[in-house]
Amino acid sequence: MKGKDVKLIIAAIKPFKLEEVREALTTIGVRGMMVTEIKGFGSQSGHTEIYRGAEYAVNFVPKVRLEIVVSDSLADAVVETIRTTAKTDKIGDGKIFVLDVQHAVRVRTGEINDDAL
Amino acid sequence: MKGKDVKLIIAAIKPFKLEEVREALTTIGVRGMMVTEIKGFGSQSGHTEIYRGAEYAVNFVPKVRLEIVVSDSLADAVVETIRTTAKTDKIGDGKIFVLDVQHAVRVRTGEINDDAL
Amino acid sequence: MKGKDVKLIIAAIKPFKLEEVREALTTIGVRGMMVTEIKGFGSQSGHTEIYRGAEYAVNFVPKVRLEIVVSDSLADAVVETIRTTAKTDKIGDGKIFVLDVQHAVRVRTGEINDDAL
Amino acid sequence: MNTPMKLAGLATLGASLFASLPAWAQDATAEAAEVVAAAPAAVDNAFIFNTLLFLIGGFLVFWMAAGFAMLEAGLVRSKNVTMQLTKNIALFAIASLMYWIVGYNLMYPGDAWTMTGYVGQLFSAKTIGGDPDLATGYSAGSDFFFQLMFCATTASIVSGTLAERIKLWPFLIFTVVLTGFLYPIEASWQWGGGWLSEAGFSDFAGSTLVHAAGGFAALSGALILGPRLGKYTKEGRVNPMPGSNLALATLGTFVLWLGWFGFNGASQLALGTEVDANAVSIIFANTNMAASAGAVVAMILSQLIYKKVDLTMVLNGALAGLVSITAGPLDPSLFGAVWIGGIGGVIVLVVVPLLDKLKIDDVVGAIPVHLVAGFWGTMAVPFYTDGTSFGMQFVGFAAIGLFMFVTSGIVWVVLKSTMGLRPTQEDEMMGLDKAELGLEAYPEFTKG
Amino acid sequence: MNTPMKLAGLATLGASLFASLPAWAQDATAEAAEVVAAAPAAVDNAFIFNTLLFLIGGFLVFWMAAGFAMLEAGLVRSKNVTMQLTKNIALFAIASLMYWIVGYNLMYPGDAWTMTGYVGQLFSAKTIGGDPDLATGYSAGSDFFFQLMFCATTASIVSGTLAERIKLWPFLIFTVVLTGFLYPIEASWQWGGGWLSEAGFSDFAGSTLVHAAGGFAALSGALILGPRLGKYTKEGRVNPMPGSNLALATLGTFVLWLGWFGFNGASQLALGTEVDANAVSIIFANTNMAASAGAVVAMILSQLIYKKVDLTMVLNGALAGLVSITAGPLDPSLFGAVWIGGIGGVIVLVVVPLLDKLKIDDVVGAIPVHLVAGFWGTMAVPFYTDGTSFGMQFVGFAAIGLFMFVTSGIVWVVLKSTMGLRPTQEDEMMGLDKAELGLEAYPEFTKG
Amino acid sequence: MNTPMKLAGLATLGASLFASLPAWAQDATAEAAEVVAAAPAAVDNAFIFNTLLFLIGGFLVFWMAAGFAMLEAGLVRSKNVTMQLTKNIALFAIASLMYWIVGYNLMYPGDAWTMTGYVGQLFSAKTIGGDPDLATGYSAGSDFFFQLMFCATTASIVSGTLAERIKLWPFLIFTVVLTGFLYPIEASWQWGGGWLSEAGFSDFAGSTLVHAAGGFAALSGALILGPRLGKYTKEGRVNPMPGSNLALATLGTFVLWLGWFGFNGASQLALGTEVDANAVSIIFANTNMAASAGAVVAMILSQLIYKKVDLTMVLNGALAGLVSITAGPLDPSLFGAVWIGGIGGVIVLVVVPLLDKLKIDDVVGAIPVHLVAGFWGTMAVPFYTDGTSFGMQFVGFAAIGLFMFVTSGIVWVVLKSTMGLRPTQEDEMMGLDKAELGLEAYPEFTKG
Ligand SMILES: Nc1ncnc2c1ncn2[C@@H]1O[C@H](COP(=O)(O)OP(=O)(O)O)[C@@H](O)[C@H]1O
Ligand SMILES: Nc1ncnc2c1ncn2[C@@H]1O[C@H](COP(=O)(O)OP(=O)(O)O)[C@@H](O)[C@H]1O
Ligand SMILES: Nc1ncnc2c1ncn2[C@@H]1O[C@H](COP(=O)(O)OP(=O)(O)O)[C@@H](O)[C@H]1O
Repeated sequence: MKGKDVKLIIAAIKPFKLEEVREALTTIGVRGMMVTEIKGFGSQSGHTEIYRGAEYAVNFVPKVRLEIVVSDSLADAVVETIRTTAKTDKIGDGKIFVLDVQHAVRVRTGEINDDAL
Repeated sequence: MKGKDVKLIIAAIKPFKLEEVREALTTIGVRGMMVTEIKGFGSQSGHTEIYRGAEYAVNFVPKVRLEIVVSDSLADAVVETIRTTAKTDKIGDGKIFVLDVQHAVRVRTGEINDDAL
Repeated sequence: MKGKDVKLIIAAIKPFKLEEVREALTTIGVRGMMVTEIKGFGSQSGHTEIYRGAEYAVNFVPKVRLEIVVSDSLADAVVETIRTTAKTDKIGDGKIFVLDVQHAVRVRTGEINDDAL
Repeated sequence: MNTPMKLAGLATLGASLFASLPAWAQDATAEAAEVVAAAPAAVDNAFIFNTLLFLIGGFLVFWMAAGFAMLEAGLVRSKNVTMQLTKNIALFAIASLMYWIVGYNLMYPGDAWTMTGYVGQLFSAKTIGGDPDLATGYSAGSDFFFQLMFCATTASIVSGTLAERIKLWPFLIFTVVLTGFLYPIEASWQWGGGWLSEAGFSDFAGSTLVHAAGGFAALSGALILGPRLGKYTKEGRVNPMPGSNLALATLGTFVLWLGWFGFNGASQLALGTEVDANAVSIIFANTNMAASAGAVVAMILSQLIYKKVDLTMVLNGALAGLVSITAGPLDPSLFGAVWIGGIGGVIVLVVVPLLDKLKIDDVVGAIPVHLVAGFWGTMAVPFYTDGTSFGMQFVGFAAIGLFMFVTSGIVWVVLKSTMGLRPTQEDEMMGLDKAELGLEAYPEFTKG
Repeated sequence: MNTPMKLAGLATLGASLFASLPAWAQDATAEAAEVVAAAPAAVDNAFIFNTLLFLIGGFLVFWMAAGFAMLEAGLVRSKNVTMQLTKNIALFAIASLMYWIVGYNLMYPGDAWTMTGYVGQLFSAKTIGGDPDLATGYSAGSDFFFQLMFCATTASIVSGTLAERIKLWPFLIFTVVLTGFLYPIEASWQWGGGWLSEAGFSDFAGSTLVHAAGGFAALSGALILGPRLGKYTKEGRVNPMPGSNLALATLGTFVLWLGWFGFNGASQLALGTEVDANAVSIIFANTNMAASAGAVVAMILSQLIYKKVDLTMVLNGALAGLVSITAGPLDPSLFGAVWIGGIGGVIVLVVVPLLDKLKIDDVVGAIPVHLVAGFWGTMAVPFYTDGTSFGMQFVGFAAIGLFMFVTSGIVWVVLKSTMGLRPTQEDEMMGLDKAELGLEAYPEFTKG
Repeated sequence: MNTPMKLAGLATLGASLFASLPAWAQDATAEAAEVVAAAPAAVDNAFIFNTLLFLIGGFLVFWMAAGFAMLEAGLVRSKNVTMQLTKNIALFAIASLMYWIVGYNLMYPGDAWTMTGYVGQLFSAKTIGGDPDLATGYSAGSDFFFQLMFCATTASIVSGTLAERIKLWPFLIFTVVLTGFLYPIEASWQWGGGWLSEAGFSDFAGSTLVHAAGGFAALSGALILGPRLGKYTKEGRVNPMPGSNLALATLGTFVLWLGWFGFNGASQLALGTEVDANAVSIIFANTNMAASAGAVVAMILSQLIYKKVDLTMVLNGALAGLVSITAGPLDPSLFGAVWIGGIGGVIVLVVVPLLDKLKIDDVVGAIPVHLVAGFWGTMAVPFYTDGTSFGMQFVGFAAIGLFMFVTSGIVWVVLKSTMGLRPTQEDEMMGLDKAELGLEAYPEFTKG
């Protein structure tokens, strides 16, 4: 029944895609998210740089990490939207992970779950 | 039975509330947490700024994100404490999310679950 | 059966251990992770500093937070590897938390779960 | 900055007077001369003062190169800071070399014009060694040192406008042409004793010859290069890209302000007489007044228009005030300097948004500050300087502007169609520091 | 910095001597004069040297404005950096305008006092144009340029103490009053030939007239404004708020140190004789010694007291050393400069924590550095300077201090009760950059 | 920078000429003298010009201390920035005090050598008060002020190489010995009129005496101290540790470049004659050319070798160009300055990676820039300066190098075996700012 199940969607995307993804998500009804700048490690990693004549491997690439909590009903749409908007077909586009949330609370009002989002 | 269930509590709050919340949580017995500076998107977002004569929308507001892992027994108290301390009754006070943790380990000792916290 | 269960492993470690841990994890087959710089609060915290003659307590210590999503089968090895590599036997070595992931998606290809990692 | 001829004249006058003394006095003078040869008093102190003015002015203008570097590094986004710093130090070094190899003699041909009044000596490197030539009234080395700094300043102006979206090498090649040929040629028209000076154009320290000239080179570049990716959205919205470090930008502005005392003050070209010393003093005071007025006016206007003070506008305002007074820093009263400089502040508040409307992307505001305020400064000269006319001032500005706009436009187009000016979209998005230089300015702070 | 009269005197003496020559020599002189008129030797080189000293000193003191800006920008938290930068460039620009419109003639009324010895000419703008007046011994423009910088310095001192919690406009309005009226009036008492100079007070370059004066204006402001939110907890704990950028703070200190050579050195007001040149040299060396001693003493004490060296204390120590020697930089031996400056370092280590005990929130340490070390420097003068007395030094300091504390206190109170001085608590918490200016200094680096 | 004797000589020559005038002229001269006594012309303007040169040169070289501070603060990792800033301001302050207490008279003993030609006066503090001594041709205070800056520069060179891994106090104690004894002794051999100057060694402004000397002190320190933790992996890989703030590093380079005009220019030691003024001008121009060539060559080579321009190499290149021309900035033509400086740029590109191969960890590149380019500059002198020989230049360089390497090596070893040089591994890993000073340079930006 409504408002019971809530999901946490974690996604790592390319920084310059942030704005586009945010707009796309807003249009499908996402009303909030948390954004963190992270260093990503993955298949894209590992090109080398030179500094003062010395080569070194760059293992981490800057990514942006999104955390979006939405009701179960919206979860798939969110995943789908991120997948399509963040996509550049180049390696390093990122990942999306979906987790269960036991419950959500809005600090200001104390509303829970769906109503908190 | 004791130490079996462990919860991860994720909260987004206003930066200047961090110290207050940390102290409040310590008093109820929280012994550790992870704090991340994030950009928050939500109903509070979207005021506009002017730079060199050009208007632009500020979609993200700085927030602080707390991650606290505690035993089930303490979880509700933590949520309650954050809710009351982080509250300013102004929009943008933040959210609290509770997730299940399968198990927790302390690197130094290898202790698990409750004992790891 | 294969690829069904996926885990999210969150670990807080000492910053200077990052490279070592990353290498160790690669050798056991981890192909990606998210790294965030965080401020950690725990038993290690709380030494005092002096600035212009005034004492103050430093409640947070810089830590690095790893998020690694792997298939169930690999999860224990990952936890074990982090535990052994991040260890310095000094207070503040950090924590490891394991959570369930409902499903994982690779943005570029749309592959899910195991194949997404 | 009038042509150096002036001083020579003065000195020879002196010599002739000497010669015209009654015979009987000659001996006396002879003895005197002998005594004098030993006593310091015999030294041509004016020569030393004039030379010293060039050296002090020169190192102050050199300092402006650092000011431009800091200002621009502070106003670009952090992902392009290393590139901006690299361009700024490289352009100065290139200007030094090019001005030596061709620039100086192309600008100051003396009587050896290739095309009288229009093009000086081509490909003749400047030499400064040997004994001092007293007739000129100053040391050749000090003059070269001082003039060189003006050439470099012109190039510094260009780098800011085109920041964040032009590759390193095409920019540097443009700098080679600009500092070796374009600037020296247009400057020779006035300061080299060319056709503009003949015609009665007046530009004391270079509102037109240096600042507007650099501004026009920047403008043609901006038009050909186009704006930064995402600066103007399809819906026609302007997308501001705030500077990454306003402390650096402010430092840069203070440095430029300081350097400007040398820029305008030493353009008096002489310190050897009480009148010259007094002139330099007036120029220092006026220069400071114009900058202050520009800053205050920009601050007040930005409060009135936007309901908040925009520091970057205040910085631009101070600089616009400086450029405005540069064409005639000697003749106006302090009050004159104030209102002339103040209008510079108005220009900033009007032209910065205007350029955005025209979708001309000028990252640091060099066009309002150097080109438009340079125009204003040039046109304001007749208010206080006798023997100048608005008409002639306009002609001079237009001629220089046209020449710089067209010639540099050609160079930009050639570079674009050969090696290309812009990095790939992905590189620009990633930032030139990582993409082209593989070196971030703040590797530990920024988060991509 | 003695009153300019001195030079005038010197020059006239010269003239009279001229007059007193035996008749027959006159002709000779006549001829000589003729020759001379052409030869540079005839020029009044002292006039040029004196003017040059003012110009060099002036641009060095100008540079101090940038030093204050960097020091303060580095010692405030990142959320208030844009505001601090804005205040610093704005206050300098305002000082320039106000000192021109009223300040200069209010400070140097000559014989045209409104209230003899106490208040100079009101509302008479300074003019500098026209031919040089040789009788004064220097160019009027250079003197104005130089004196103006001292006025601006006084204002710079105030901005640091009140940082992070005062709104832009009330601060700027205070600056208008300070630079247009308060500073010129108190400074006229000594440098304008007013009652203090009559009474035998001695303050060579302004330990009291500039530094302590600014310090008192800052102190009264700090008391009326109150500390930053959260600086002192209810339990009476001091909550340090570390500066956001110590590289800028250190740069600012080096800039101030450099500028101080002009501040003290050019306060000799003359370079035209060997004795003056020698004096300026001694001042340069002593100034450097005092700063070095202040830094070293502060470093050692901070190691002894806190078991670690606190860079911000070392920076303050160097500045306190500079302020300490400013009242009498000429007469002490190098050793004298060292111990006088060293005590400046002690002052910092003692007064900084003391202010915190008194809950007086001085963000950058301007009160220990400028007010207290200014007091010390003023009182130390009699150790080396004949004709000065501790009593008179104290009277002078007290008089200036009282005047500045009271008058600026009144201005602060008026501003507080009219437009208000402080931003809302929420704004202050958010930082003035975002709240009042809507512009962050490091938008990409800081994380709220 | 030749020995000050030179000027004295010149002045006395003048005096003698005076004396040697025919009797009848004497009276005339007498009268003349009288007139003259009143008119400014009678002043020994050369004395003032020479003094002014020292003062201007001195404050420009002072500015280099800030340049080193910014360059080094920009090239270390953010966790060691506060420490680097602390070392830089502290070493300057210490240099001032030590050079006063022992250094100056140890370096310029006049005829009072302790060991003729090798060791000057021990423990005799410098005094500068009293009336000017006209015979020397300049003010003693200005000379002390100027020379002191060179001593401080030598110490600044050391701090960069040893950054990020040496504790504060041992470094400062080394600075005490270096600035009080080591530098003054080796410098006295040449500039104090010691055995090297007798032998005909030539080092105009100090490629060897200042730069290589500092470089050798740094080298011995680097060898004894060892590289930073993790700089060289067991597998022998080099692990770059990019500088935290290239804007500061670039600013520092511009500051050094500016200061160098004073460093080389004022080393002419005289401005009182047209010839001297001309010489200073040539030096300014040559210095600028060498720096520009070094920067351009380094830029082009880094593009060719690494396929991308490395800004830090360009900065080092400019500095290497400056060091290269420092041994003989007067005699080469502009072309000479260009190729001599350009080779400085080559040195950087060759030596920086070479040191890494040798596992010598030179954080800011001070060894290639100051030691190796210093060697090159010293050896290049005979190409343009008569009366110099490659052999003698080599001998001089070798002698100074050996002395500095051995003596400073001894000091380092003593410090290591007593108080220890390095922080604990954990402290070094955490960064010296937190571990030793408990104060971060950018507390709000960096994330551990
Ligand atoms: N196993 C993983 N766990 C957590 N985050 C991951 C994992 N694998 C990849 N990521 C994140 O996704 C980003 C992109 O992954 P990468 O393998 O580089 O390219 P792609 O997504 O195209 O396969 C990485 O930079 C990292 O931030
Ligand atoms: N759906 C969501 N998922 C994750 N984080 C959210 C979500 N909604 C809001 N947040 C976080 O909570 C913060 C406050 O939410 P907001 O809607 O602005 O105000 P309020 O909490 O008062 O409703 C946001 O800045 C964001 O960081
Ligand atoms: N209950 C907790 N929830 C989340 N993170 C924690 C918790 N306790 C500790 N941490 C993280 O682990 C780090 C180390 O923990 P700490 O208690 O300081 O040392 P130790 O791990 O040796 O017990 C902390 O800095 C914090 O980042």
